[in-house]
Amino acid sequence: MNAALFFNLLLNGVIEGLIIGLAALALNLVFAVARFPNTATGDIMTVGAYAGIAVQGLGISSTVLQMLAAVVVCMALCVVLYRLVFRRLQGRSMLAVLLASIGLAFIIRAAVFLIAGPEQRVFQIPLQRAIDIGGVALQPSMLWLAVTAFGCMAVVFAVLFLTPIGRRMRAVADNRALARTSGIDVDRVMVALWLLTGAVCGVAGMVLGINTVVMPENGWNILLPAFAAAVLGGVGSPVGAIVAGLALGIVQELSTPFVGFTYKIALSFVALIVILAIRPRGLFGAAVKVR
Amino acid sequence: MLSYLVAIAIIGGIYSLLTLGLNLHYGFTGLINFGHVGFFALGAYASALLTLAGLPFAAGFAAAMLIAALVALPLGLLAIRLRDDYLAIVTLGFSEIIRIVITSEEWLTGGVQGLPGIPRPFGGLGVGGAEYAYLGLVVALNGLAFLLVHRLAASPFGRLIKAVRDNEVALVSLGKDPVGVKIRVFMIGAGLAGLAGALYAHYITYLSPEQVIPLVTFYVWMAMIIGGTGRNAGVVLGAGILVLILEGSRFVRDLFPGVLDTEMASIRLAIIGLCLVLFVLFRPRGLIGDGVER
Amino acid sequence: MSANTIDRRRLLGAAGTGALLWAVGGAGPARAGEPFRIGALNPITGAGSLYGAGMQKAIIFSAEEVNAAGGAGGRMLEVFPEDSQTQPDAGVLAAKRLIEVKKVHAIMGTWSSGVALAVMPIQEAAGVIHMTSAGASIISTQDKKDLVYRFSTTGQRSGRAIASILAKDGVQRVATMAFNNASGRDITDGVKGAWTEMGRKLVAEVVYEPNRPSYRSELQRILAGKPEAIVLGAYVPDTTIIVREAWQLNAKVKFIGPGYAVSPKLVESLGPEVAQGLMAVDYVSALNGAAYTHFAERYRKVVGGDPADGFFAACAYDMVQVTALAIEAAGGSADNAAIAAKLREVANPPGTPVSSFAEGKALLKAGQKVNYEGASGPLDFDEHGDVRPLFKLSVIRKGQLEFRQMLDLK
Amino acid sequence: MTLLAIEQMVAGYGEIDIVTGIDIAVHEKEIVTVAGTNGAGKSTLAKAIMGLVPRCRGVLRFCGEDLLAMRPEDRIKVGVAYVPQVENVFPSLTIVENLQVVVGVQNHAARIAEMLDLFPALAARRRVRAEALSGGERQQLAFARALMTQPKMMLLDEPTAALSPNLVAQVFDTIRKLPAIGVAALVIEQRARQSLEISDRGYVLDSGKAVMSGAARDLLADARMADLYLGGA
Repeated sequence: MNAALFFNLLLNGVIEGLIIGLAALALNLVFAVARFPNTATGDIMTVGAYAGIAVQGLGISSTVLQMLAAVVVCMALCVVLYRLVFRRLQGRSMLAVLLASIGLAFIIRAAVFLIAGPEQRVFQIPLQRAIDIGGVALQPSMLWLAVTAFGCMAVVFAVLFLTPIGRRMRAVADNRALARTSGIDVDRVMVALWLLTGAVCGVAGMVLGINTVVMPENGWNILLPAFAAAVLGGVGSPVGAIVAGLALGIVQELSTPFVGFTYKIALSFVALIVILAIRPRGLFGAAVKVR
Repeated sequence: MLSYLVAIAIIGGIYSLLTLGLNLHYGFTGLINFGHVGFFALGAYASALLTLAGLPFAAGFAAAMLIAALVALPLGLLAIRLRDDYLAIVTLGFSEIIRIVITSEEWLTGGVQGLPGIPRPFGGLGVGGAEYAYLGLVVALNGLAFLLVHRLAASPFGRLIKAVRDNEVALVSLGKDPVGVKIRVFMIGAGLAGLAGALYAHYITYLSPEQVIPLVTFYVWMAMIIGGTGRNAGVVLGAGILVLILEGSRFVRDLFPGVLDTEMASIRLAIIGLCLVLFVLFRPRGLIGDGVER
Repeated sequence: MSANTIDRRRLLGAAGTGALLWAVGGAGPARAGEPFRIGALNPITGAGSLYGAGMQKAIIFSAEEVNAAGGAGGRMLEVFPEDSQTQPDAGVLAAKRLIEVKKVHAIMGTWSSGVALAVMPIQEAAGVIHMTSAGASIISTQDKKDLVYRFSTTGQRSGRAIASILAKDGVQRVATMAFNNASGRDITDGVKGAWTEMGRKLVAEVVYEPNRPSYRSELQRILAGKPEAIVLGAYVPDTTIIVREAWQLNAKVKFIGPGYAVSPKLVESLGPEVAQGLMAVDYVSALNGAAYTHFAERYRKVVGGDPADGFFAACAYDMVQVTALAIEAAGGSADNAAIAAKLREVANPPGTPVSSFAEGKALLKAGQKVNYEGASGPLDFDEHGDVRPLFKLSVIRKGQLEFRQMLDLK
Repeated sequence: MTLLAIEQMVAGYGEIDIVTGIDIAVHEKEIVTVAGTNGAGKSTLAKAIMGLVPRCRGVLRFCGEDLLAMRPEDRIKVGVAYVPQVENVFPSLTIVENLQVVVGVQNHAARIAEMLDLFPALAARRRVRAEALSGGERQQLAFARALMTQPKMMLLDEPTAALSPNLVAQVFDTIRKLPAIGVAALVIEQRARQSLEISDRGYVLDSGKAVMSGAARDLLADARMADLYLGGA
């Protein structure tokens, strides 16, 4: 592998990794506090992307406003899902909530299909050429992607670790019963959690939509690698989610000269299985008890 | 009409076998397996490839069960060390790995072009006869699996299984080995899924990676949730309802011609999703399950 | 044909309101024989859903036209629509239902190879005619009873057409990128085969897994071979991403792909600047033929949208027309095998070229031989029941898909 | 003044009643021990008071207010604080965060400073995550966390379980000092003798019912009590 190829693959891995990492970030929050793998995450992202498309359809070309719409819609959707379904499942097994989230994922996707149709949409964003530095293609849009992903991570980190509501979220994540007897209104914490999750889903959906095309199955397709990143990153660690996403993306792309392009997508699962075989709690996983 | 019903019954029987296997995993040991389609795929391709190579059907079926069970061994060893939620994701990833291997190893599996012309048994019985005979085979194998699971549950081994499910700690203190028990059950359940795969392969006669996607796993989970975990009769009932939902859309189309058309896939997906959500919310025991939930 | 405008309008209205089961004759005599029942087994949902509805509607309006012309051999056509879900197992159940419950004589419009191959054992056993647009080569050889007819062509042949265009344009360095499924691989395999026969080598080839957030690594691998042209075996979404990323990477390279990927939708997604110069090779649709003109007009009315997207619908339309001609030629009491045996006679030369059943019926009644020239192509079946396809090359200029040339590939 | 008034309380999970009709009262600045063997329903009693048991009926009042009508998170607002038997701190939160996270405190910063004064061992490790603390430190943190709201009564579920003997003495010492700062304590304990020694009154639970009750002195002196519940210790 020559240096240019190596750096190109590295950069490609970073791009994929940041996109996966954003989705993993949304998964991770719910994973940590509500304690289940939220299968509907991908489809909530899809809804966000379509919200952005709808705003674009109104003639508003500002990506910021589109993303704002995506964020707001996803936040609302998440709170609705919580109120209608997830809150009623409090105290039930992880599996029950997981299955319900699969059901919700199906319902959301079906609704997107019915409303938006199967045809692809795209965000009309002026494209920029890559800058060539010694054979390495630097994509200006990558900068925005990185700023968005790390910005998102920073916001989530700040909310979790620097605000009272974030502290309460972590307390609920640690021990729901103790949190309640410490006077924490778990319901309000959960609403806050779902709002935060929705915001991340909105951003992640837009980022995915901008980089690819917007289709009803978009979010679902990214769910499995995002799961892998969320588990590897360790529950409750926003930094871990992004870092694990990046790590998986980079490992995946750098592996292509050796394993080819079809096996690379199996790599995140292989990595997941190997790492969990060695460290059943995940790469950065804290000592979260087996429930 | 009858032959169409026979076809539906065969597909339903295949799902029922898959669900029996999953029920053995979850209902009896609490191991959360979201990679069921992986075992199904292994069985389907194993039997298809062996019979295409000229081996008898019996050998294909046996190999299907064996390979699925053997692959379940390392996965099970990993599984028992993991938290439930991690396990769900790891098994899902496992089934994707299987699918990607099938996609990539063209020399063996035909890759994306698929495997056409998989032999069908009972060719000597004529068209109709072969169908009935196949249904008979599916029903008989379901019956055997049913009996097997039943006997397992009633045997000392089965009581051990129940003990594992209900109180692992107590079991360890008794000096029994819950790990070994769980692994064995995991392998048996996987073997049943492999058998279902073989039945599918020889009935549809064409296999491609597109047929072994995670959606199949979710379907099976839905069947189990609707029917009810832990009870075999519930499992069979759930599989029946699943096929009814999947196939029922054809009749809906007849009733409301033209209205639904392309929306039908979405509506089917929504119905399955709704069933999952509603059953989890309001009927966690399923229709006739024993209601054990951890 | 021109005499039927009133009937046609009435029929269109009926189709528009969603009358899927159509068995009423227009102006013809009362039913002379048993209706000829057609199972329209199309990919309404699943991977083929972009085409399925158009195909099904084309089968229905094609049958309406036949009935409006008085039916074939005294038999009216009845259409029973079904959804294959683009899934083999669903396809099998649907075929069972069509054959056993609806007692159809023919299954038309299977689209994916998986469904076609899974349906074949059942359909062959029941002695039912099967008309497909699936691409897998093996379909030809699996058909032991000569009941299966293919109206599109294999992806391999499309690939060969692409190769011949590139060779004619003097392109030396060719690379391929294929979506990892049967259709994608078929196209690039065809290119590779043709290129190898010319004694050349591809400069790079990549097979990629779909639904990725980016194909940049794949693209860079291809570009490392410094190709002049990249052949895509792809669909619209991945083509969108690949072409966009190639533009961003400043790649000076021609893209050429199948018409279902390099489509108006793609141009809309990419914008005129990025889409400029993309080439589409498509099995057509005999664009200049009377059948196509007529089909296109009805397609716009009944289905809506551009019939350029509707090659498979054109195939589906032809399936009914040519079958009706074969029934007419075989006579009202002919069984399925006898009807199938007449297909080549009414579709292949020699004979007076006709562009519709109505036109052909009159000639057949007069004892003449006919040669149906369909909307999807000249429709001449070879010994396998496959057609020899026509290809067209289009190029995107200023945001428009411009027709450049027809290719008659031997 | 009576703080906690429990009359004929029945509580349990699913179909099974664990607590089958209990009467307990705790008065201001009083230490009350609830003793009983394993499975007598002691922990369920504590959880029922805090609202963590799915089914609970009877009378359950605190300072005259009906606890049964309140959500668990609201019960601490009337002045009851709870230290569960296990998992009584938030492991991934630091010591300070464990104290900050408590809701219903007037001046967090000042109160935290008071708590760190009260438990100097914690002050030295204020930025350390609770999961890294020793068993004794955890117990102190749990007490501090419970005291944050300046409760009128602490509900302590087996506060000395799984602690080494010298730590046990420390814990009881801490409990003994509670009335001095205006806090009553309801101590659920298996180490009945030690607990009763610092208590004003006591109850003995068996099969979900209070089988004996009275002044701590009297209970300690009771021969039947000594036989059945106090053991040799």
